Amino acid sequence: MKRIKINEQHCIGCRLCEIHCLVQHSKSKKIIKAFREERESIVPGIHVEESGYVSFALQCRHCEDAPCIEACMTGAMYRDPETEAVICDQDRCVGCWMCVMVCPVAAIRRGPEDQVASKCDLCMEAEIPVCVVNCPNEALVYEDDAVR
Amino acid sequence: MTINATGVYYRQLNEQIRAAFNNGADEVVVENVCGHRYLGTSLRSGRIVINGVPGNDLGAFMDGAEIIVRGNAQDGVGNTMNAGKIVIHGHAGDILGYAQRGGKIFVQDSVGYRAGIHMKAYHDHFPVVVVGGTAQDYLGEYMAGGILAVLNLNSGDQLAAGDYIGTGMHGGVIYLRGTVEAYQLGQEVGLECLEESDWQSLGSILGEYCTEFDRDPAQFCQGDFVKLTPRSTRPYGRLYVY
Amino acid sequence: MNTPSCGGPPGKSMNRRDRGKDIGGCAISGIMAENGELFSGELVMRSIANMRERANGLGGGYAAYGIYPQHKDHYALHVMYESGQDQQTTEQIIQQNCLIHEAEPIPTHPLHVIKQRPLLHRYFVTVKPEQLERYYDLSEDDIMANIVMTINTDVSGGFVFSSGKNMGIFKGVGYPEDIGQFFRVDEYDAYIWIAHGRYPTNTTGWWGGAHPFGLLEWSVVHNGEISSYGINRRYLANFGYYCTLQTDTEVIAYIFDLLLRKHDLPLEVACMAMAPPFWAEIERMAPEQRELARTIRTVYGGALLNGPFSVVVGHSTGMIGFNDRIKLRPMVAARHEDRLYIASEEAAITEICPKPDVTWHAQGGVPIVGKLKNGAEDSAVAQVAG
Amino acid sequence: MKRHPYLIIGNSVAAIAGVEGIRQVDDDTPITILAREPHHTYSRPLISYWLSGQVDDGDMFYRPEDFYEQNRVDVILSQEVISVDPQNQTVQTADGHRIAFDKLLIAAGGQPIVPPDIPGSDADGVFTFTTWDDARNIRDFVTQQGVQQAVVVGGGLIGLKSLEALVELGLQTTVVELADRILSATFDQTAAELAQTMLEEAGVTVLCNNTVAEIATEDRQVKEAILHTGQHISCQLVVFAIGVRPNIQMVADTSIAVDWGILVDDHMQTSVADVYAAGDVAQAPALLSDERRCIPILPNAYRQGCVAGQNMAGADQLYRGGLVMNAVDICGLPTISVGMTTPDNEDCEVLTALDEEAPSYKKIVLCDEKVVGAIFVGDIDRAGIFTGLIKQEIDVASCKELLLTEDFGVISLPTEYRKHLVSGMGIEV
Amino acid sequence: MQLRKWLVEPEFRIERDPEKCIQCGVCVRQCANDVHEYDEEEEVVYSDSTNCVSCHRCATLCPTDAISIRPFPLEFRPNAVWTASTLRNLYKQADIGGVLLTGMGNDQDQPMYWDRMLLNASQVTNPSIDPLREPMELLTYIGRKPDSVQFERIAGQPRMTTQLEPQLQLQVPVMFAAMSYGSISYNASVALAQAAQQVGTFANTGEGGLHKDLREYADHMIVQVASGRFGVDSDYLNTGAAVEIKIGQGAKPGIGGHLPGEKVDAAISATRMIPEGTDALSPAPHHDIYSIEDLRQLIYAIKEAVCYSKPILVKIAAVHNVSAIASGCVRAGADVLVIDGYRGGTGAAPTMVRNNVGIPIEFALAAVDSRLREEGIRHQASLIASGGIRCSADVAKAIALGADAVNIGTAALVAMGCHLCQKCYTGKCNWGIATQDPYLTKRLNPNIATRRLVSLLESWALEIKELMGGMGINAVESLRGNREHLRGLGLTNRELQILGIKAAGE
Repeated sequence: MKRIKINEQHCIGCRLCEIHCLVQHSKSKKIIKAFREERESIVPGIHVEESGYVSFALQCRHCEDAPCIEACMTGAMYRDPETEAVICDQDRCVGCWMCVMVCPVAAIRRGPEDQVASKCDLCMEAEIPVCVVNCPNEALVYEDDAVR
Repeated sequence: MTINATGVYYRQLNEQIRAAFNNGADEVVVENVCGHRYLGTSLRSGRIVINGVPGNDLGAFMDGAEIIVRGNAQDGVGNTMNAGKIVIHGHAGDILGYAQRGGKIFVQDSVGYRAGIHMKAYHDHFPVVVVGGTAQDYLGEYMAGGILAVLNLNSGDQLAAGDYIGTGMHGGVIYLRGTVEAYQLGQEVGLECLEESDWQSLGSILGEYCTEFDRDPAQFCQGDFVKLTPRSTRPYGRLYVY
Repeated sequence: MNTPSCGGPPGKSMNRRDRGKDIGGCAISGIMAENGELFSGELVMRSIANMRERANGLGGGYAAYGIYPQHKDHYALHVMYESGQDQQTTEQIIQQNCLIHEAEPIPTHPLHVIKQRPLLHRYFVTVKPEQLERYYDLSEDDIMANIVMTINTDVSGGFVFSSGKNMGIFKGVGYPEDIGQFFRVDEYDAYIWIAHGRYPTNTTGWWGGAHPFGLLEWSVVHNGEISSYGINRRYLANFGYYCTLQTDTEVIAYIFDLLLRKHDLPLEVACMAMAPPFWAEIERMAPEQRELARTIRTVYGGALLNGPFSVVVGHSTGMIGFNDRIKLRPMVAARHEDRLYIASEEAAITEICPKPDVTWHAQGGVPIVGKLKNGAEDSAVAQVAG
Repeated sequence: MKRHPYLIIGNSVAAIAGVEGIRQVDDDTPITILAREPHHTYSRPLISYWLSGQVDDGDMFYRPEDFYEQNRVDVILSQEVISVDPQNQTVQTADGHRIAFDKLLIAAGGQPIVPPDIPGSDADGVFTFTTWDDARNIRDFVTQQGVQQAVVVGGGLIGLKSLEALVELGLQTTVVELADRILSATFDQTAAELAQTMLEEAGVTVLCNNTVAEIATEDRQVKEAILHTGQHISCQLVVFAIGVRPNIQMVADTSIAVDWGILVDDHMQTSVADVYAAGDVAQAPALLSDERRCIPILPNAYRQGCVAGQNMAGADQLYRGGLVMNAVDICGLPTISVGMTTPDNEDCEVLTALDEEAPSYKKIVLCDEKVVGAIFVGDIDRAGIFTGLIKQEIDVASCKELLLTEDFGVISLPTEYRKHLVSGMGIEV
Repeated sequence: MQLRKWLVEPEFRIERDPEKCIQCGVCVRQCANDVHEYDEEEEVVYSDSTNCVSCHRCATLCPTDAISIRPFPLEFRPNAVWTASTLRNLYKQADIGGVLLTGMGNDQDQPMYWDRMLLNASQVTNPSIDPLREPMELLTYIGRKPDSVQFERIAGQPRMTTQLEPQLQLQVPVMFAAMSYGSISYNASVALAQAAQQVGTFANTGEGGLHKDLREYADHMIVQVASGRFGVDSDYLNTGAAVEIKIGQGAKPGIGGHLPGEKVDAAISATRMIPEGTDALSPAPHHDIYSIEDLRQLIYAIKEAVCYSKPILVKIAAVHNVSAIASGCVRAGADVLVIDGYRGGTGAAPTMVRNNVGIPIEFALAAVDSRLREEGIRHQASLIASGGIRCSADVAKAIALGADAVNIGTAALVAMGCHLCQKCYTGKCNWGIATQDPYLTKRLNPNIATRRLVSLLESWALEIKELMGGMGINAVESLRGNREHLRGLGLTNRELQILGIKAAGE
């Protein structure tokens, strides 16, 4: 499947990925409007971790044996048959946080108002995830894992 | 093995020497050397004994070999030398040990101008130059590491070195036997007495010098030497406006 | 000797100052008898006349090898003068350096279409022994070439347009067939004939600028333009060749002289230097050939002739037809028995040789070479003697 | 007799994982499921959400409606298996059928424990809380009888989830826990207190160090619960949530080895070849322990079922061992506990950070510089990292002082581990 | 402690469009000069223009294009003599004392001779060549060439006896100028090396030694030897494709280089073979070269060290009598001569030197090429022109003037992202190029930078081919030194004469 590869040594900590993730998952999809009106209600699916000069932007790894899918009691967490992405169906999520408990990279967050889980969906609506598109330093690369 | 340098151009002579070592020789004696340049360039091992006066850039970029000169040497001895040993049974010309990064150079008598310029140490590379006689001006300019010792053995009352000693020096240490006048020193150098640790490291070097040239180490005592060290590792740190 | 050999005053025909590099389209034709047989210039005149459309009347000329057997060890200097004064100055230079064995006006036939002709003289000379001694490091050819260079550089109204042994160049402003008639070319017999019809575009044409261009035994006729002229010229300057005529044909002759005579390169290698294979082709060659090609290209970059050209080069023992490496100018060749024909158009060959044994189109960068057979030169001379 | 290439007893998480595991290896051989309950596969843990009305019928199902067709599963509902004959490779159902199999997966789950010696425990109004039908019965009972008060026996996970639902239904509730704190199996005192406070703020009465001795009835109807200490608590409903026992009766007296549950090896195979067990019924290898244990939690059930299914279909998949862990949202307070949270080992190092205001509590248990257990109350966002560290047995000496900090993250971890996680595409867990 | 610089006004002003700013903080995180600051209490980003160097990093990365940077609008009273930059320099020096320092090349408004030379194109009589269809050759060999090729004839068959001296093969006649690891970041060094390898040209270590991880590109790297001899040993000389002796640099002829100790971190220390934290001092003269025969001595010392297997380059600054110097260098044994004009870039140069010393490369190149031809030794060394080559037309003109190839430094840096803020010497390059700060160096992803450099050279190659095609030339050797294809515009007779070209219209 196509996944986002993280190149830690290229991450410059600008957080444009977070910004564009938020915009992409906003209703308006307009950056200024999204920030003015929806900023509080969206949890980006990508988070930049920083320590000294080291940083990287981490989002769901869409694991092959995704522990979050195994741990999900409602079936809300599922693998999209087409893209193979791990997707959280927020309509079915009841917020039991089992997925949060088992995600080894802490890529699943308690979503808007702490009701349901929120995570990277690889920007189902875009051809290439916006974090990748907007990374100015190619610290995020969207590629087929056959390349691995 | 022995090579006669008479009538051989330096390029061919060097080829012969390299070939001799490549064919397994441990030592090559070169007779009738007279101005042949670049002897021992880049050599990693083996020993060259030179009878005569080798030309400039003796042992340039040398990387572990040993050269014994039974005679005087010209300019540029040990240019950018990395490792090895050069022993000169006589005097040497200018710019001895330029940018020398490692290895040792022992000169029985005096050396010319700019000896030890840009000498620098790095990790296990530690260059040493010992001059038995005196050194002319600009000794140890821009020196960044290693030991430069001038023993002033043959010259009576003369000062061990000329003027502008250690200009731009930012590492390493110079030991001079005898006195130094303040005007002789570059601005970047400080003058001190030797401490016990200095004497120890200098002592072993002097021992080696005495072994090479059959001298008596007992003639040296700590009090005869002064020590020159850089005042800063950043001599020109405040030269510019940012 | 002061009067032109035919009517009308000499005039601007010699003015070559401030000219840019000549640019032109042209017709070329060359015939060689490889067995050394001598034949009349009438043949080549017919051939070149066939391509009248390619010329515009502003230049025509011939080179002929084997025409002066009685002077075969003398340099035949063909010289044009603007004025008697120029002739005096020039002859002084010649006399200083050479023994003149014979001197005369070049025989011409008055022709009213030939206008503004210069004074035309020829001298059969050898370099003086004392000069040979003085310049012991130079060959007689070198000294002769220097003399020609000196005259052509220093004397503004004097111009040596032919300087080989047992050969001669005849050229001027006009259609080639008129020039041929003017110089009475049909009266000479040669084993190589090279002809040129000229179509200069940006100059009115001047006598010296007509083709063939010659230096010592070399003569060159040329169709096209050498885009690399600027560097070829500077490259040649490195070796003492100073291009005085601002014509790219000149550099071709010099390069031939340099590569073949001075550098002693094999003919094929010299051609390779002038029209080398592409690097991609070189990559595909067998190792030894690749090394040769790489070396030649690397060393002789300044001799590479770039731009569209086809040339026929004559020299004492042969004739070479030669194209730029991507063949931007036309060239056809044919053989019939011992004769080699090279021309811009096939018709120019069939005009004079209706049924050749073989006809082919030249390949870019690959020389067409005619060589005198062993002993042929002697037989050529013998024929005349006989 | 028709033989079933793959026969699965059970229809919950382990069974479904078994189907999915088989299908990862074998695309088309038919699979047969024998289910005791009459429902399409549904999520057991959701019953508390269903009971409280947070989830409706349609959302109860664990897999989409066409799951069985998509996976070519022949599902036989309401068919309880009463015994397994491993020698003849058959199972016997309650209604007398014998069904032959090539490979069998026992994913029969567990049975809630109801202490038989408590008087009144068979009265109307006494329930357990493990199946959808349990939840339906409770809801029907509450509605029909106008229940006002309820007592939940057991302050473990099921007890608390049922409590929460009952509170949602508007009942006045009391929880009675035998141990000195609620969630005693996974929580320490501090975490339990924070949780208890949340419960109490929601109106729940929490009684620890206590248990129900008797259920007083009237006309078979529950009237009150009488505690060990003599205290009487008026109630119309009692829910027993004191644990689950594996359903091992069906293999009793067979060559299939059992202990507390059915013993399986690290391929989830029982002591008999071609017979596998997974989920709450299985006693499988466990992380942080040398013994095999029953750890009846959903993620383990899934993994076990999946491993069993893959191996049944011919793969050679290893079960790396279960880990005790729980994520519970207690009246809006998220909590997560993983691994060994209250160490009995002296050598363990314990790091804690408590903020009672938030409230937030973090506890990390380290043994030999490796994390072996963790509790998170309130701020649980990064808990998964610790689960990973426990599973992967990562030496955290280099980042120990960062473990409890605010911005602890993947970035704080040893570079090699981080590379594996971050530069690698996927993570094998 | 940084003291307040009195009398020094900001040079630039940040303008933040409040309509657009979303307070996302990207600018705050991207500015190494601490110009932008996020006020957590007010949740607003403020900017302090005082330290702004107009590197455009913040503006480029701002997701809403909310930032623009303008020259500070406060102008001095117009004065053609005492210009703003003159005044600023005076204030600065009066404040702190010391030598004014600047980065990158000469930015003064002096004539650009490249722009006053025009290239030729063919019409009719000599057709243009279609570079899309016909082969167009840029391959260039750099190195010493013999006068002629020798043949021996065995049984009438010619056999070549000449063996060429070592040459460097360039697929495009453009190399990367010497830029040391230390003056530029590791990532920038990697990018240059990778791009050189991919394109088939050469990068140059500068005097900073060869990082061990760059050895895999060594056959596309020229290793440099300067007076400080940093990182120079026998291995280093033998690893590179060729060795360059640096005598001078166009940006600061007669001036050496100082890499301040704070930039000498572990990796640089290892590469330069000097202790961490010490200044790397590289004065202008080699202390073993005080005359031309000394240069010969060093050239041959290096030839001996590499057993005559690699070409030796000598790099000199374009100064007043450059042609005589060049001739001397060629006769001293240089196989390749690099001439660096006064517009050449640098990480740090004294401003007065940069702006006032040296001559334009155009003149130097023309004079040297002519001089070497006059002496008949032009073929003995290849000529590399460098110092302010900005575009493919500059390359074509340089080649037509007589260069075998050119070096590009600034253009390569710009391709990697440099915005010419001229503050290289501060070590705070916001583009991650001229810095060793690990937080900043990460900003230059070497793979992106490589790609951009490769694109640049490939596009230049295409353009040069187009230009050559227009001139009717299909091999670069026919453009090299072919001044017939150049005409001057707006030049004096004397300038035309030095350049050896005719005036436009001639």
